[in-house]
Amino acid sequence: MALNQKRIAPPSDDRRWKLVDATMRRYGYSSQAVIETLHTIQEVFGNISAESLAYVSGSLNVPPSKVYGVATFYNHFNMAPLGEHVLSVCTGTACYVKGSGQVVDWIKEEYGLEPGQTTPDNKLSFMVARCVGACGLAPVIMLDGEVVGRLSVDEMKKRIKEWISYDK
Amino acid sequence: MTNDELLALTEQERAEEEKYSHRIHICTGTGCVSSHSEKILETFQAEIKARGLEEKVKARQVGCMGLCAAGPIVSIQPDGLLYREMTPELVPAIMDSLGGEPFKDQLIDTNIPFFYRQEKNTLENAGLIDPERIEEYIAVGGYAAVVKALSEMTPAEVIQEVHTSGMRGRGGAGFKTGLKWSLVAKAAGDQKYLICNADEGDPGAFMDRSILESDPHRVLEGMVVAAYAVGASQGYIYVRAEYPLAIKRLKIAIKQAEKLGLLGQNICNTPFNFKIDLRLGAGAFVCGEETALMSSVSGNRGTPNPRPPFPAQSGINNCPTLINNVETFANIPGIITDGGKWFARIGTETSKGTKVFALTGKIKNTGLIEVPMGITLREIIYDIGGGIPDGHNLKAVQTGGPSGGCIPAEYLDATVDYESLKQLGSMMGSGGMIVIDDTSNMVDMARFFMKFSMEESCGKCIPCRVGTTMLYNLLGKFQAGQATRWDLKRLEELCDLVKNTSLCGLGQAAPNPIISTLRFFRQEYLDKLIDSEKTGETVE
Amino acid sequence: MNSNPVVRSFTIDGIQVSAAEGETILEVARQNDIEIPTLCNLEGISSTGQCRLCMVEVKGTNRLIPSCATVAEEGMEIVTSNERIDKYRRMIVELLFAERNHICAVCVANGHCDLQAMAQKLGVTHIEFDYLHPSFQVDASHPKYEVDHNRCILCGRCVRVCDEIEGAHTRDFRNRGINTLVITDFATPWGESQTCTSCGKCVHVCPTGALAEKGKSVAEMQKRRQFLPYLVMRREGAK
Amino acid sequence: MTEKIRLATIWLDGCSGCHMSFLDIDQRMLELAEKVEIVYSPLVDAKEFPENVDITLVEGALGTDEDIQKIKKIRENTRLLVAFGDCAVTANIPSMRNPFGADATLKKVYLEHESLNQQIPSEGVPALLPQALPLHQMVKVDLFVPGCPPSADTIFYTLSELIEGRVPDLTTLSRFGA
Repeated sequence: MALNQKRIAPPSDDRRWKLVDATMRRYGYSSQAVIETLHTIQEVFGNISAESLAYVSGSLNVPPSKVYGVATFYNHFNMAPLGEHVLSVCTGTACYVKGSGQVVDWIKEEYGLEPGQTTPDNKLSFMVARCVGACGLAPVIMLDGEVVGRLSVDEMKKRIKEWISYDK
Repeated sequence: MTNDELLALTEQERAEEEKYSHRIHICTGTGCVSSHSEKILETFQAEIKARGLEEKVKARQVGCMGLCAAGPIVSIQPDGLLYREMTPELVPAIMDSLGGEPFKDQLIDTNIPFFYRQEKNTLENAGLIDPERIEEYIAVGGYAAVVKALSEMTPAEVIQEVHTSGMRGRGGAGFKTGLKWSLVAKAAGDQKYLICNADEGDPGAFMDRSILESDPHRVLEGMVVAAYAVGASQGYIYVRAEYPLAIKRLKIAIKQAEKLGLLGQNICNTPFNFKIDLRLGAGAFVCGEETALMSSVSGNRGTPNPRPPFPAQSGINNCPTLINNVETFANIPGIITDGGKWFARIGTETSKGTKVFALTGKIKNTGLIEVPMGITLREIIYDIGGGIPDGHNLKAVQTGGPSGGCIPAEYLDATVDYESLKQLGSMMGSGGMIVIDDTSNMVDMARFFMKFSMEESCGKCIPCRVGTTMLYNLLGKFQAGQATRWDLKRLEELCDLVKNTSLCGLGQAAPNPIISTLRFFRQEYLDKLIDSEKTGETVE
Repeated sequence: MNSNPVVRSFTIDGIQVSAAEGETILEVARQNDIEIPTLCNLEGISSTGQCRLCMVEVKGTNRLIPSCATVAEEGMEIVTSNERIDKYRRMIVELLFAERNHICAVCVANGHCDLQAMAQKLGVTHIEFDYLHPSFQVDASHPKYEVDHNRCILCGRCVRVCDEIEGAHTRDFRNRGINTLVITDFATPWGESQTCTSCGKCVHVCPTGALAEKGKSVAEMQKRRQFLPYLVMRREGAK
Repeated sequence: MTEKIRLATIWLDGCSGCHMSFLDIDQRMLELAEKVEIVYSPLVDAKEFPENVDITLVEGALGTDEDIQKIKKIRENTRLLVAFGDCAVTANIPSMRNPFGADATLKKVYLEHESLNQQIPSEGVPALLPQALPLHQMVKVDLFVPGCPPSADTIFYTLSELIEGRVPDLTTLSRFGA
């Protein structure tokens, strides 16, 4: 079974691959470590690129289609890089009851973005979150990770407008 | 670690505590952190230093105190004062008030039902101890259950105690915990696994997250006891990657417990070994289902498999595997230290103990509560929750998340236990409780949940993959006023199909939000039919 | 192995049958020429219980179980068909037709398709659900074969035969839910796959016209599955 | 002599193949003619869809707003409405445009694939529906006869049974696509 025990080289000499290697090493290059390795990749690179999938597949000896299947199964992993700024709306039930659905619809209309999309100039990504766990502050949005909550739908729209125009 | 060593540590920690005349507790649960409670903690620490009070006053981070709607929350011990909506600017005023009159403006009246109607068990330490220090957990009696189980009890006796407690799984379905443990204990195999399911995916529920953030050692302790009882040597905590704070605190807790010999090799100087690793979930609700969770823990797509075989017979690496939810494990230490009978005294005939709920939606006191089983929905909503804000009326209570149902206002006196919620077409679920007022339409609610189930369907079996999509589309027809009576009939038939033929619990429960709203709010569906369809009851 | 094999007696549709240790209800039914419909199951590759067509009722329980993934138990009374089960099966087939663009009239597998035959057998004369009409590209990059996702029912036979019999694991699923799609490698065009051995097993186990040999016209794609039992036998013999 | 059964046939968004197959019943047409009167059909002269029709065979999907008007009128005036062939039953070939939508289809056909006189016809032709639909998505259908086309034998059997007042069992005789 000692076929191909040689480790393949990382896609580039970017030092961040060392962190990816460290994760794989910690799991003994087990084929079960696909998800943990993808977590590390996303954490250090921000997204999961095609070359990183090939690297995981080659390093852990997991078939390409399987790695790809795992990476696309889970919501948390994004293949495309996100825009400079990320606007995220919580669509958990508590937020929904307090009007987050209206905020989502408004963003779609106002900025022409569907959840998961990024503007062509790569400035803004629009995401929806399942539940950020700040239900006490519902409805909740996140502007570049900063939680904004306890606002009415109209106040929320105003806040988003301000935040977006501030950048431009 | 022996009992004496545990006691010595407790003494030492308590003596340390008593040095301070005041201890300032700042909530650092996710809700309060979102409103910058860490900044408040820093400000307090700086202020204490500036005033030269380091020897007398201590400011520290604690877990969730429950009243998330009023966060960030700060409490002053030993006075037991609670302050709402704190800001760094208010810190000097609070400092001035120490030892004198409380600072009235932000004071929370603790003599309200929100506090005295609760019965805290799994949350007893939340808001009182620093979750990142094992010493504080030990000082309030932590890890006594591990020491007791390992030094005084046989695995069979541990399981017997859990049987006696009458405890049922807190993840949703309510399977008897003692029975589950004994199945794994009896299963043949040298290698056994244990998994703590912390993949809380129910949108609008944050019970498990709060427990992990507020008292992570409690969960580890429950896991060690369980591992001893069933003979598992490897444990996993499958926790959502979206819970960074819980992950951080679990990592710290595992290290600390290993260092004190409460986890790892030769726990408490006995031959018992048990290791815990974290596995990060990556955003898939279906992974709350046991077989899907195991697929995911093994690094695969989180798709479920038919049961039998059950995890207790063949789980991780085809070995017997025990899977319990966070809150279930968090209940174990109390059952071991105080006995199954102590636990069984709370609750109803068939539902024992307390249950944690995330109370959210159109309710005044949003937050995390723990109540005895058997309490009525009315007590939860009007006493603890403080009723419906803005002069609106209660319409329904949603429990069980996307797998549960909406209980209409007329059933408010129903008790909260596994059977009665099920009878009302809902379920206990993991503990999300969302209050809906008269501004919400129930068809919209049903479609909201159906969108969730559709997007979370793994796609493996046809009824769930295509059926949830069709249900979602059909509800869209209702929303748009385009539905006919024929569509209504199709909707009901499809609910029946998806419920009875889907492969796993996600699919089987996915139609529940529709079934329950059709049962109690049928008129709202009829109101949305195409005008010509509204009259006449028969469908050809 | 067990020198004293356990034999389990039970009934299927009232017929007394017996199963060896570990045999599924579906396997026993087939041995006794009792037909239970299925689209994902295929003798020789593993059972996953995903199409839900082989659901049968355990008499007196009202509970449906997948016969392909349930081991027979002593004394069970299995009902393979009744009004309720038949209705569910028809609805499941309807869901499949509504999910993608199965246009039998212009399909290479017309007349040789398990889905088409299943619809006819179950009496599905029309689809009562609104069609979803998704849009898919045909991947014809492979020199010998092509894949048309419009015809795919996501049964996973191709994925399993490639993994379990050929050992290449060229195929898997991407995404999830209604967006699930069978892929080769990193969702690479089939012709560019580094792992595909071009053995063609996937094409022949495919129940519909989703996987086909190139150059076949409407109704010309007959599937050959004779190789499967032989390969399974060889593989098991080698153990 | 008892009154003859009033039969209509119509061809909507389809290729007329089902009608061709109908004609393939050959001399059996004479047998039918003894029992039925064809009151409306591409095969006869009537211009308006008549009232009080017993059986209507509808070939083709609903592709345009005109088809919708027609099928509604047919439904109002027909006792037994038969979805005749795959286009009527499933929208079949006409539905192949559905994944792309009406606009893209028109552009492709009349602009991109046309070198002379590129324009989308708008006068004197009915507007294309966004999607081609099977009949039963618009009106109640009493019998479905799948097949592309249903064979002459199937058609003859179906009509014979309907004339006799029986519901034909088509399980072994017809299926999608053939």
